[in-house]
Amino acid sequence: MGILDTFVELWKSTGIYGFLTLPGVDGWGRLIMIFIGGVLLYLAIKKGFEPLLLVPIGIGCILSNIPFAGIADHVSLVGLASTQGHESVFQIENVAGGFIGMFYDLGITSGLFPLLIFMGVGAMTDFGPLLANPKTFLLGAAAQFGIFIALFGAVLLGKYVPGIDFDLYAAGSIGIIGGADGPTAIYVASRLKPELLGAIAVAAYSYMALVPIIQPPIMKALTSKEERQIKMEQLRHVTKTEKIIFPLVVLGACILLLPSATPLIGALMFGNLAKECGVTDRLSDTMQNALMNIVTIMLGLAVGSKMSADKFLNLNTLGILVLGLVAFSIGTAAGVLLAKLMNKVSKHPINPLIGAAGVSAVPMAARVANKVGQEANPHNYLLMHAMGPNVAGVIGSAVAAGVLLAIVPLLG
Amino acid sequence: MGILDTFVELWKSTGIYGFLTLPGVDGWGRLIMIFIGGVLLYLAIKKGFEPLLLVPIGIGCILSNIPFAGIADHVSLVGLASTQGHESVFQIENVAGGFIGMFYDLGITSGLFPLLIFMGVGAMTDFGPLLANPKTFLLGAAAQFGIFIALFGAVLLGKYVPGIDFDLYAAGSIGIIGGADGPTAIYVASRLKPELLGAIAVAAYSYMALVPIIQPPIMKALTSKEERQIKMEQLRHVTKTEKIIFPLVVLGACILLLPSATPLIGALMFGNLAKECGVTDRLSDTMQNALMNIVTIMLGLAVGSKMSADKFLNLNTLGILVLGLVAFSIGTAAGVLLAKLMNKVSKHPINPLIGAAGVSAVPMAARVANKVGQEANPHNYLLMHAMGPNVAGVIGSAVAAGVLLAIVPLLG
Amino acid sequence: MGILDTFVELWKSTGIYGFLTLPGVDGWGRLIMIFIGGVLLYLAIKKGFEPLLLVPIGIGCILSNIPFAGIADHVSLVGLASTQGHESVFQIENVAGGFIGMFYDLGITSGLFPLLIFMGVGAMTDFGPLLANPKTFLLGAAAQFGIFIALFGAVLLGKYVPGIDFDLYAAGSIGIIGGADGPTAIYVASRLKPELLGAIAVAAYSYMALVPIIQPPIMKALTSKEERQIKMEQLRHVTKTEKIIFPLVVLGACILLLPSATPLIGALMFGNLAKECGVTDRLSDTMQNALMNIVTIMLGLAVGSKMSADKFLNLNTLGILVLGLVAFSIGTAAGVLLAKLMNKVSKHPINPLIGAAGVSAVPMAARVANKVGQEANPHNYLLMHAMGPNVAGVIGSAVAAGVLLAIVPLLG
Amino acid sequence: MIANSVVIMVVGMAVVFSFLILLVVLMSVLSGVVLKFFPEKEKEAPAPSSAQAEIAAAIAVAYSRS
Amino acid sequence: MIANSVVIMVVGMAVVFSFLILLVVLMSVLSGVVLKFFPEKEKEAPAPSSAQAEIAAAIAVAYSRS
Amino acid sequence: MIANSVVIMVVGMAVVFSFLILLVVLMSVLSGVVLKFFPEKEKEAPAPSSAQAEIAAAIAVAYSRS
Ligand code: NA
Ligand code: NA
Ligand code: NA
Repeated sequence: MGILDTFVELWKSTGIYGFLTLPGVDGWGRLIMIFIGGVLLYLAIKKGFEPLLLVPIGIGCILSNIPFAGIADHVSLVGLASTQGHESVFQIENVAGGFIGMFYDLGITSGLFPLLIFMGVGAMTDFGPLLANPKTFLLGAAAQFGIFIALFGAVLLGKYVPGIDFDLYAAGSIGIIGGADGPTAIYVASRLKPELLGAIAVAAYSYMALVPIIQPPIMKALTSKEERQIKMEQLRHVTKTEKIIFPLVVLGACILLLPSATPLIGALMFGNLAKECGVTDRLSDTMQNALMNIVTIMLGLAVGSKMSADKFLNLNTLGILVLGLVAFSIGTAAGVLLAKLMNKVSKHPINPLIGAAGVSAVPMAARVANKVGQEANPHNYLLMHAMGPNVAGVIGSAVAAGVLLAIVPLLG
Repeated sequence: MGILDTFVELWKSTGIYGFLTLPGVDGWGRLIMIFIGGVLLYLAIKKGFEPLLLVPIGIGCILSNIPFAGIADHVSLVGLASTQGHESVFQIENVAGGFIGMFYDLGITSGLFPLLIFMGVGAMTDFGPLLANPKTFLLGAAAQFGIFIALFGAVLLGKYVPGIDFDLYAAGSIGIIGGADGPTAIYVASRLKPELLGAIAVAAYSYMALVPIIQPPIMKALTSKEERQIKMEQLRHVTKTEKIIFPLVVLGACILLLPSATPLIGALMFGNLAKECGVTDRLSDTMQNALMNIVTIMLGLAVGSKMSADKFLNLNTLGILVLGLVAFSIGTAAGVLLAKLMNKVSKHPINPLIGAAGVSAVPMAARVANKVGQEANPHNYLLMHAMGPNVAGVIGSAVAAGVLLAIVPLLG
Repeated sequence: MGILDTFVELWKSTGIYGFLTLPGVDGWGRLIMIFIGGVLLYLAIKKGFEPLLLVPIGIGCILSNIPFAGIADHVSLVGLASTQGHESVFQIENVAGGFIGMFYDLGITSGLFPLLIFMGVGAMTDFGPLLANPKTFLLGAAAQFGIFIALFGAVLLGKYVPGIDFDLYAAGSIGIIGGADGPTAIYVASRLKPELLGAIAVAAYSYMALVPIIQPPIMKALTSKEERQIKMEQLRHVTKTEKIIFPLVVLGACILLLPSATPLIGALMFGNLAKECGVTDRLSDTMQNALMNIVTIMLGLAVGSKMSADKFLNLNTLGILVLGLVAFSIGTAAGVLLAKLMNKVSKHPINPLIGAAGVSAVPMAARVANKVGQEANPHNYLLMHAMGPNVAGVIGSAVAAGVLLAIVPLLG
Repeated sequence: MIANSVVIMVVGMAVVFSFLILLVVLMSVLSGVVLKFFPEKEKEAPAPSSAQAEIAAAIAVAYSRS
Repeated sequence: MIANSVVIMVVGMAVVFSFLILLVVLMSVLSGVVLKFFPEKEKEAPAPSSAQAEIAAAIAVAYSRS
Repeated sequence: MIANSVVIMVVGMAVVFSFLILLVVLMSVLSGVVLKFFPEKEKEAPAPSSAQAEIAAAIAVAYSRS
């Protein structure tokens, strides 16, 4: 082949050529997706939207949509296969595929990465404020209402809006965005509807970043200024023993009642036990740092690789974004309303703003509750009170995830 | 399906339902194993029994025995298989199975995790005290006697006690508990008799934690107060060059004489060389910290997953616990007795207590030797002297492991 | 089997027996390779030759050549295979093979490890000096000339020297040594000619370590003392925004023009973006430290495992060593000569010594340029000026790698 | 499918609430037990770190000398 | 094959140079745009770390008292 | 199998002892060689860390001023 021919062949391997000549969304669609990846990077870096996740997701989206590069290609094992009796042996000689595809195939479809992240979350979470005021568990339950309303909405959209195509598996995966908890959303979506994983993860992290914008109007609309000024009693000291017992109690209850949630709850509570037990600080430290960061990089890239044009550039994605916002809003409202109700019933005052923190989005939602409270009364510090429902919301959405994983396959 | 039916189906997926209705050990047996996992956590957290390993093992045991959750299920690769000529390709689209099952299948059956831990052990071990007094190598050899006595005992139990079923592979795996070295025991058991891995690892780490209780009576019974008061000469300074040469010499000897031990010895000595050579501190630091902690978490969970009711709730486990104790005791006694003999022969005084440190269980056994020595003479500091046999015991049990891996398959 | 027979069998499993009785290079060849591994350790530890890589490579070489130990054996998945329709399931029960073989099969053949290292390199690289003086990009381009000359030389050797057997794939892999960039060389060789990976990686890292010896004579021969004394203008301050835009611009250009280089450039620029964007310091820190160190250990061992006697002890290896030196020398010369030319044309003075830094070998080559400059004029600090071409050389060799990956398969 | 989504909503919220109410009850009871039978011992303030101690020493020296 | 290796050399060096020249142009233009439209704000010196602050405090106390 | 376990015991202990005795011999010889031909140079005390240095400076200032 001559020099000119080689240049021509090389030209046929350029991205420009790919964008222009590959058929349909596989061509120009890739360019749009690369642009969307750039938008995610912009939001993450300039606007501070959950950068630890959205930077890797954005890069993952960009790299995975490059024509001819195959960076998100499935892993292929190449080697010698043999079978003797009913035992087979596959000797690997070569592993083909893209490196981000490898992260996706091995770390996401298996559920491993979100569980490791959740372990790290457990090792970073202090359940003390929740244990000091266990009633706030209920606020973490109420805020899950958004999950199920969004699920219902997804089914409606799927049925009545042409161009949107959501079955019950999709609806469950979309609803879990309302859990406001990244690893839980990724875990559920990867089990129920992996095709939607990209859009769901982006929606979940984006709305978590938007909590300071989404929540305050709802919180203010549902509360009077007097309610927002309510001062809460100081939280009691929680002993080390209670903090050690707590993860085991939650895990025990989950084992007895909801095994489908035990991978998530088990990972979370293992991390928390490692933190609280006081004799495994090395492990807890690694879960929170080295391991969590490594997995975050790989998980983010892998999630980004699910933002392919054919799966992302359609009305479904729009539906997911709308429903995710609905889920966050309803969850916020449900938390606030239950807190108002509890305040009526309880003898200890409860500021209804902390109900909004029940959606999780730790610790952003708790900070928002504190901030809105201080707007009404600058001397009112709600942060620690809001941490109770906030961390309860993590458990609440893991439980909701367990329910979805258990019953969606029965009904869908 | 109506609401009531769904609740009924959900009830049938609860742990309570599973414990009550699954057949035999697969039902109530799981509950017992979860309780045993809780006991391990209690021992680790409240009693300080090797918490870095027993907390993950305990959680692994609990999570793996949850009905219907499948957290320890084998990894399954799902995708497209094709064969062209004698080359096969398996394109992975999905990885199924439980996340702890994944750690076990990929990290334990391959031998990878114990070897990485051993590399970290090497990077944390200072062989200086051993090099200052090379004779103490012999004490690290004598203490391996417990391994072979326990192996013999296991064969006897397997032959004469009904309900105990040990073949030579099992006996070798049980014997290695006497090596008092977690990664070595896990490596050998995973190669020779994986079914017993759970019980063997638990016995090994438990007895390592119990070294301060098991060893002193034996040490005192075999020595007079005068012997326990023996002061040893101060250890000479060991040069950096000797410390760099040492791992290469051990590896070289192992290559020439016992290749079956080279994965263990190679990993240990690679770690030690990285520590001592002075130009790879980054790697040595990572081996000791981030990598070691990550692997410890995964290895602990995976080992715990082998504590399934059908493999654990039987007389074999009882036999393993008894034989493990025998192995530790005999190893301790052999070390002390050889030290007494050496003291008779050598012109430099040797306190026989340091012989007990030859079992390894670094650094616990060396501390015990020091403590028992100080009971006899409060001004006698044996710690550094005992570190010699202590680290020699690590090499000794790796060599014993190599012998077992080489000849058990020939004879079994 | 009796005691004596067992000893005989054990003798037949020793390394001595293997070295003496295994046929041809598989016997004594292993001993030679173990010796060569020892030489690498000596060079790394005593002479300071790239110890972070050459210590693991040396140990990998030693461990992989031990007879009967199988530490570099391919991974084999053992389990149950089944097929339903066109979907296959392989349930893994056991993973066999050697632990270093596992690193090679999963981390090198897939390209994963060099890409992760390159990500860490990106997170450690400051492109500021390059952005302050973008013309120095050209020096990073000129220095890649060595790559293509060495490729040409490899083809010539393959054609005319009996006993040397290089096809175009081999020639491309050998040429890339001239990129003076370890991960790039390993990535390209693992894609084009994995059989030569061991020799190529050893040559690349050795010559990178030898840069202070190889480059100065060439630099001095091609420049006059006056030229070496040229002072350059102080570099302007580069803003944070430019540093954030830069990785995205490079990635964008690579997407449009050279998708085959995007795995390398993408990983490098992801790491750099994580460093510069200021909101993902956790990730950048992990890329540079924990993750990079872990991968370095595994990659080094895996690369060492490709130094098997049958692949290493032949004239090809000698050819690779010679061509690698040629590539470094030509690259150095081309960089210096282009700098001289630019100095003639440009209105801003350019010291031709900094052209030599265009080969990459970061930061060694830049230090060499600075040192040679100070020999001519002790008050001339060229270090920051030389960092521009130095980091441009990293991009330059990744681009050259992309070209090779794209056109060698077309022509070969 | 709409009926099914209503079923999921009802069952889901029922399970979430039941589960978290159960945790409220369990932890309230267990906290009571812990606080009654395993009260936390008074802990001394942790010793200041060595760096802080040295700084304090420097300050103290500065004071005493002046 | 020798012809092919010449082809690779020509094409390869052409692509490497074109690519890096493109980067020179792009970054020169973009740097101009950035420096003109998004000039960097003057940054204050970062606050000294708490440990340094305490040391400084110790020194200050020592000075003022003396 | 009992016979076999006795074989393993004998062979095993023999190998373990032989191997470690070999190491005693090898390391004794090599230590002798190293100590004779490559004696360690005297090392200076490592410089105190910068934080300690600053504390020391603070103390010194405090002293000198008082
Ligand atoms: Na939540
Ligand atoms: Na031992
Ligand atoms: Na280069």
